[in-house]
Amino acid sequence: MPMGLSNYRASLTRFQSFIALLILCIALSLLSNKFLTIENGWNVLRQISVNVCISVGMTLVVLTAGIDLSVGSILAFSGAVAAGLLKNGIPWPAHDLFIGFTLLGTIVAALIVGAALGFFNGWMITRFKVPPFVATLAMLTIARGLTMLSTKGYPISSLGSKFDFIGSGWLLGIPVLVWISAVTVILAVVLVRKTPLGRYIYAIGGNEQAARLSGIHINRVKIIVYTIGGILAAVGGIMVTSRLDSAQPNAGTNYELDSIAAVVIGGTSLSGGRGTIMGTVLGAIIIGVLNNGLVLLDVSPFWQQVIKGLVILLSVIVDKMNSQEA
Amino acid sequence: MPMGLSNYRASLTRFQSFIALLILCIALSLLSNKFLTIENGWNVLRQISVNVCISVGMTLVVLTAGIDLSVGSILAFSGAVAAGLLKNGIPWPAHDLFIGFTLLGTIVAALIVGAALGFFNGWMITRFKVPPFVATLAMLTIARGLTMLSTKGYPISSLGSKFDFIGSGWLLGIPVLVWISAVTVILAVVLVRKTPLGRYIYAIGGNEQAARLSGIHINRVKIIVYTIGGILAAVGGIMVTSRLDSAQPNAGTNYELDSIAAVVIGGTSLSGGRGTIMGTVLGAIIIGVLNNGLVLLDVSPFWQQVIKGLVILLSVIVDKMNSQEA
Amino acid sequence: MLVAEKIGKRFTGVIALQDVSMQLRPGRVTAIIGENGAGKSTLMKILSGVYAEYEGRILLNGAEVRFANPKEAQEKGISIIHQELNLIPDLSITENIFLGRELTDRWGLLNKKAMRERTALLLQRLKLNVSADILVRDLKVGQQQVIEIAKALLLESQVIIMDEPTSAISEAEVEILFGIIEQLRAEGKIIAYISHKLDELFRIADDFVVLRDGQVTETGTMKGIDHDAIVRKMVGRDIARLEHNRAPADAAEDLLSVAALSWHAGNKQLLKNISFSLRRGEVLGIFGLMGAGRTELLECILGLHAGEHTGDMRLNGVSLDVRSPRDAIRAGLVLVPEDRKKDGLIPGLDVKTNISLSILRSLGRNGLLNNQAERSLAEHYKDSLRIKTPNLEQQVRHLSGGNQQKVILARCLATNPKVLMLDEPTRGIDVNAKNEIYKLILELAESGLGIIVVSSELPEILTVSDRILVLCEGKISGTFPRATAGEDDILKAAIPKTI
Amino acid sequence: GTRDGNGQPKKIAIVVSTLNNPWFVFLAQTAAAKAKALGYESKIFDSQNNTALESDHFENAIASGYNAILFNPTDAKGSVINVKKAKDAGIPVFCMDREIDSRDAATSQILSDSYSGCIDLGKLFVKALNKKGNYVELLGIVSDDNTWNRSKGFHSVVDNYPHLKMVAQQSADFDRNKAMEVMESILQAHPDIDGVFAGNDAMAMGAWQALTAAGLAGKIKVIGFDGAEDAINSIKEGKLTATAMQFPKTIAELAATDADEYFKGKRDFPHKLPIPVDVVSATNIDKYTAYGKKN
Ligand SMILES: Nc1ncnc2c1ncn2[C@@H]1O[C@H](COP(=O)(O)OP(=O)(O)OP(=O)(O)O)[C@@H](O)[C@H]1O
Ligand SMILES: Nc1ncnc2c1ncn2[C@@H]1O[C@H](COP(=O)(O)OP(=O)(O)OP(=O)(O)O)[C@@H](O)[C@H]1O
Ligand SMILES: [Mg+2]
Ligand SMILES: [Mg+2]
Repeated sequence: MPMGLSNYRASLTRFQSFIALLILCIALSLLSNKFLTIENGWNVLRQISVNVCISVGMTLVVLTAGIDLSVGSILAFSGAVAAGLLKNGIPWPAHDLFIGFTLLGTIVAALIVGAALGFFNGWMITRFKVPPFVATLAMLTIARGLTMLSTKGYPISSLGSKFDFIGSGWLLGIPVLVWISAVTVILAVVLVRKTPLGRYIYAIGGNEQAARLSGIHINRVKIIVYTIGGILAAVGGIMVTSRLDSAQPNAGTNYELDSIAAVVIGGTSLSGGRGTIMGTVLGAIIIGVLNNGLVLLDVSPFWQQVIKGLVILLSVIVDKMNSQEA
Repeated sequence: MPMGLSNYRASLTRFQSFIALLILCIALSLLSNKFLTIENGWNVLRQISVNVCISVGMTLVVLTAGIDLSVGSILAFSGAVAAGLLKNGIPWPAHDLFIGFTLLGTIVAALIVGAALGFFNGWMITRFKVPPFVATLAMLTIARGLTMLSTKGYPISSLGSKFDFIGSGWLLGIPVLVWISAVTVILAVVLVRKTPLGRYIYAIGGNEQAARLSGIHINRVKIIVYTIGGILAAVGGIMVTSRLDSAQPNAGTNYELDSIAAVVIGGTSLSGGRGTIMGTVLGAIIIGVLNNGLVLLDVSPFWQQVIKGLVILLSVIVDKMNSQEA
Repeated sequence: MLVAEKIGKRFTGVIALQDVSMQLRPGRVTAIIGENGAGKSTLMKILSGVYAEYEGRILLNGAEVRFANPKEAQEKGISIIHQELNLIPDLSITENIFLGRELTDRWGLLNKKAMRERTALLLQRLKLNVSADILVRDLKVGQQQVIEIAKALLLESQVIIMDEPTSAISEAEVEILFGIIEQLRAEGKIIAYISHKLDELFRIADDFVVLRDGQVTETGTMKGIDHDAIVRKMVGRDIARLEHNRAPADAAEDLLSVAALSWHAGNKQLLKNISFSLRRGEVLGIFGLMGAGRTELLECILGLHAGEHTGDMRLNGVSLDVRSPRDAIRAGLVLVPEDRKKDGLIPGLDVKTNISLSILRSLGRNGLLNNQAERSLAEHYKDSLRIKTPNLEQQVRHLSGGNQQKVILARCLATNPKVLMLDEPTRGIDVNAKNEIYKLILELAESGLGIIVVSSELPEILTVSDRILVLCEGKISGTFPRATAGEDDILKAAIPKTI
Repeated sequence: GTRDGNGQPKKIAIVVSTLNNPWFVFLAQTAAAKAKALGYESKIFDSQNNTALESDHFENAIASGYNAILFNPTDAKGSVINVKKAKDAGIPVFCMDREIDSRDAATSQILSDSYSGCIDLGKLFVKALNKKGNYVELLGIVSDDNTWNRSKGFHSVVDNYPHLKMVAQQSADFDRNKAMEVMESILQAHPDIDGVFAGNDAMAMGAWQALTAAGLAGKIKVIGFDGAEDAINSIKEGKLTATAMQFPKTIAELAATDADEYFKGKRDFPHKLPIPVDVVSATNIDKYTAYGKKN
């Protein structure tokens, strides 16, 4: 009996935001007959795919009671690195040669860059006890600066049709972007629910002292988590760059807020230890549907902001009411 | 003896960031002979005055373990309200009349607007249990939308020389902007250290449940704190508007990050219950000196971002080392 | 054999341990005895790798060991049940018990089934009748304490340190734990046992080590030692056992009366039709087993669940409309909560503020704080309750458990209450301080307060109460005046009939 | 001359509204290069579209002894006070690209006339659509002057044709990614459009990509503004229909030259010098390269 109760509550918590999303979708499909079409569905899914990837990483970070403000900048920098390598390779001035990069090589390089910056975040946070907010705020600035330096402030465009496939291609009837975010989500769910590391992430966020006393290597787990965050930001960077066929130096600006919003709307607590990946995905969908719906309804850009804010408030309030009743 | 020791430690904690600031200042004055001039000193103080006001409010919010992302938008909206009233009053269509506003009336109206939006934040957070991050993120969007709606996207300029005085005037040899922020800081220090409300703020951040059982009216304190945050954002709005002699619809964008950075660099813990107003002021000064110094030195804007990030990291690390030794 | 040699440990402003040498022998239970703040927990934390920096050395089976972290100690076979609960609230029982030592399959994925089964077994052994999947957050403190014990048992270590394992559990669980300790002793394990419930020591300890102010004052075997001797060793002087023969309070008017209080939470009936009254100057003891609903009763009276329960409450005959603890405190009702870490303390604030918090407003003038008044208030309670702290600016989280409890009591008394409710008031408090608290309770009652004491310790209830109320499954199952109260009758009333 | 009292080269501050957009990066860097070529030291300040930060930059530049400011304002009205401050401190300010709302504060203003440029674009748009059809407008950052200047210039022409109907007007913040997303959504509601007018080239490119993905590329006329590299290439490949070429190189170099002449004693600069904006389309694309004319 108590077990049944607990499972029931857990599943309710996970699908809390679902009710808010449902109401939102019903309202939108009543207001616009363009909303509930398959094509528009793909649109929304494609549009949220980048945010989903970043927010999955953010969820892990937030579960450890941390935060990562640098995702947008890391996204921009790794996108720029990918585009730069793909287009120009690495010049080798001594011999007037240059090292060309294959598509795969480019992608791996971008991921390594993301991982390195994420690792640096984690290292600052654990080795020097810099609060996550400050460490990643510093990285937000640093990585943006690096992006500007490496691109000199200009976009890098026309990256070739092979690279294009990531952003615009379809595979088995599903956009590649959606595949990428789906795989990311599945891997993250497995990580969180099926591995010791996942447990440690919750434990650290729930009670760091207790986790330490249980013999968990806190610093190692945190570094891994921030590194994953960096890698997923780089994945986002590759996605955005490929989708636009261009690395924009200002890509990803303010993505940290969207991403944290998805995490929090999805029911993850900013003080750590509580939350789910699927909740975050729902949070990202809510934000995506809202953006899409407001444009479909042709709401004026001024009003859009007001309405968006109110709907986010409402969706969270609806959640809370549901969970109180349960 | 032990009491002396503890006081010594407390004062060290308070002035931790001081050492980082000192090092920064020494370095800058060695690098540029323009840095340590009286004029430049006033420049820095004037430039940080808005951030100081906002960050004081943010400190109170963060001490209760909350966060306020809406400060920048509230700043913009109250600035727009002040400018609009000063310039146009309230039209009274029925009789083709309009209600003119005095300077004082305008300021009061702007402060009331800030207070109302801040109150709304607090109300959402306490009454509907919306997490502070979400509630104020929603307000960030809403208040920005309201600003756009009320200004239609255009700045409101030429507000008259009396209003100008706030942003450009001097009083007893000190810029008015600096007076305002100094008075704000003093009031906040008194609030935090000398009133029951101040203690309640720390208690709530330290352990909300214990504070509740001790008979503290949690919700009321939180609402007051967010309202103060809104009022101080409005003060910032009046300052910015007067300084530019123009209410910009996009004023205050990203100010929340600068402000939280000042709070956290100043040693306040984002999980609440620990921190000081003076720490925040030092944090704001560090950021201000850094911005000023990088401009004085001939650092290119792209490198500036990288260096700024690194210096922020270093300043926090210096702090940590000091506090560990103590 | 585990040997400590000249162990020293200092914290800023405090010397916690100095030249401590002692040995723990296999197959024997060693009681570590000392007043609150004597350094018992600190010593145990050093032995189990929590503090990596200390003076002196530790020898395990003759070889020196030095642990950098708890994991290393665990790997050498030393496990510890900490005095404070160290559980992750949002993980399940299984997840907590296996935290840091998960069973995995060959893919590195969690083997949930195996872990759940072993947890179920452990729970069965500890006779804790809950699902292994339930979140720790949803357990009561006592149940959580049992989980801590399970965690330590899982490891099958050669050294098991128990720092006040029984402070939050009731008789029945204590019996189970003692059964297990007997078993471990028979297996030749080294066991260190800390408790302020001295009776327990006589039952299970073989040896003892006495700590006073961070130093070992005496070691020996328990044989031939009696209660008074132990107390003398701990405190350094004799302490008279509290005997009182207070006349039951005069049958004047009721101070607090509760009528037909019922509370459903979800589909669960937590309190059923509770009616009782408390007279001025009376100490009402409430006894019951874990989960009987005593804490909930006190919380309802304090207004923590306003609007969720039905029933009528009157103070001095006037109907009470308490919507929050704040209202309750204003009306003159205060509660010393059972879980001081979670509900009582503001750990990061200093002793002074923790004491004055509830009455800050009345201490001040013109809306400003009066530091002098605040300090003398704190000073007053520091002296009268003998709170051991280097100074009033010390953060309460650095105080020993017993002293933390006194700080909360001080905060409650400072409000000048009419009705004082104490939920497990002497949990984790040493015998000396316990006596003081009992005395204090009686004095306060003498001065006209109405006092409700909830306790799982029958001797405690019998010592202080004028009248005893027994709660069982949310209902009042018996009322006994002090004169006629017999231990057997009370226990009988407390045990549910429905199993 | 080019040297100050101490024989050091004179210093020129280049304050630009944002470096988050390649057009302004180009403007700033060209100005810096020209100043250097003329023998001055120069430094770029990024106002990040924040007038208050711009104000800080002016104060800092004045305090650290810059001799002139080449200025790309964040806002016509909000920036006035900054320029006045510099003037009061005896430092000449030369406005680039955007004007400030004051007759005499700036020493010279070399302006790119977005409004007229968009009138020309509007005319081309009307012609391209044959005076009838549905179109979408993508606005830039809605709090930016330029957004509205461009929008108004465009509408001053297009609104005269009753059969040209604007079915959606949305903001995409001058951002390529956002433009793509917004366009994707708009296409759901209005699959039957004939043209898109975007407030800058980045948004035009984003819109183009959304149209491509929806299989509508080529059927729909897309117009941008700026003359950025991607847009020029795109027009060359027959994708984008047109853009408006501003001449950041000309503007920046003229401003730097003005400063140089000021130091040499010249004082009578024209109050406003509008640099015309050229409409670039397939017919004249050969004459243009990114941010300027081919030479
Ligand atoms: N982290 C710390 N920082 C500062 N002082 C500490 C810290 N931990 C313990 N102390 C101090 O060290 C002394 C010993 O504390 P310890 O917790 O070992 O006592 P104890 O014997 O376990 O008491 P109790 O019976 O109340 O649990 C006390 O004076 C306590 O205040
Ligand atoms: N919020 C809740 N929701 C559901 N059940 C609850 C809740 N709170 C408590 N319970 C259950 O109600 C019962 C009464 O618990 P309560 O804490 O009052 O017991 P108690 O007599 O105070 O025991 P203890 O000795 O542990 O303090 C327990 O079975 C407990 O698990
Ligand atoms: Mg202890
Ligand atoms: Mg209880």
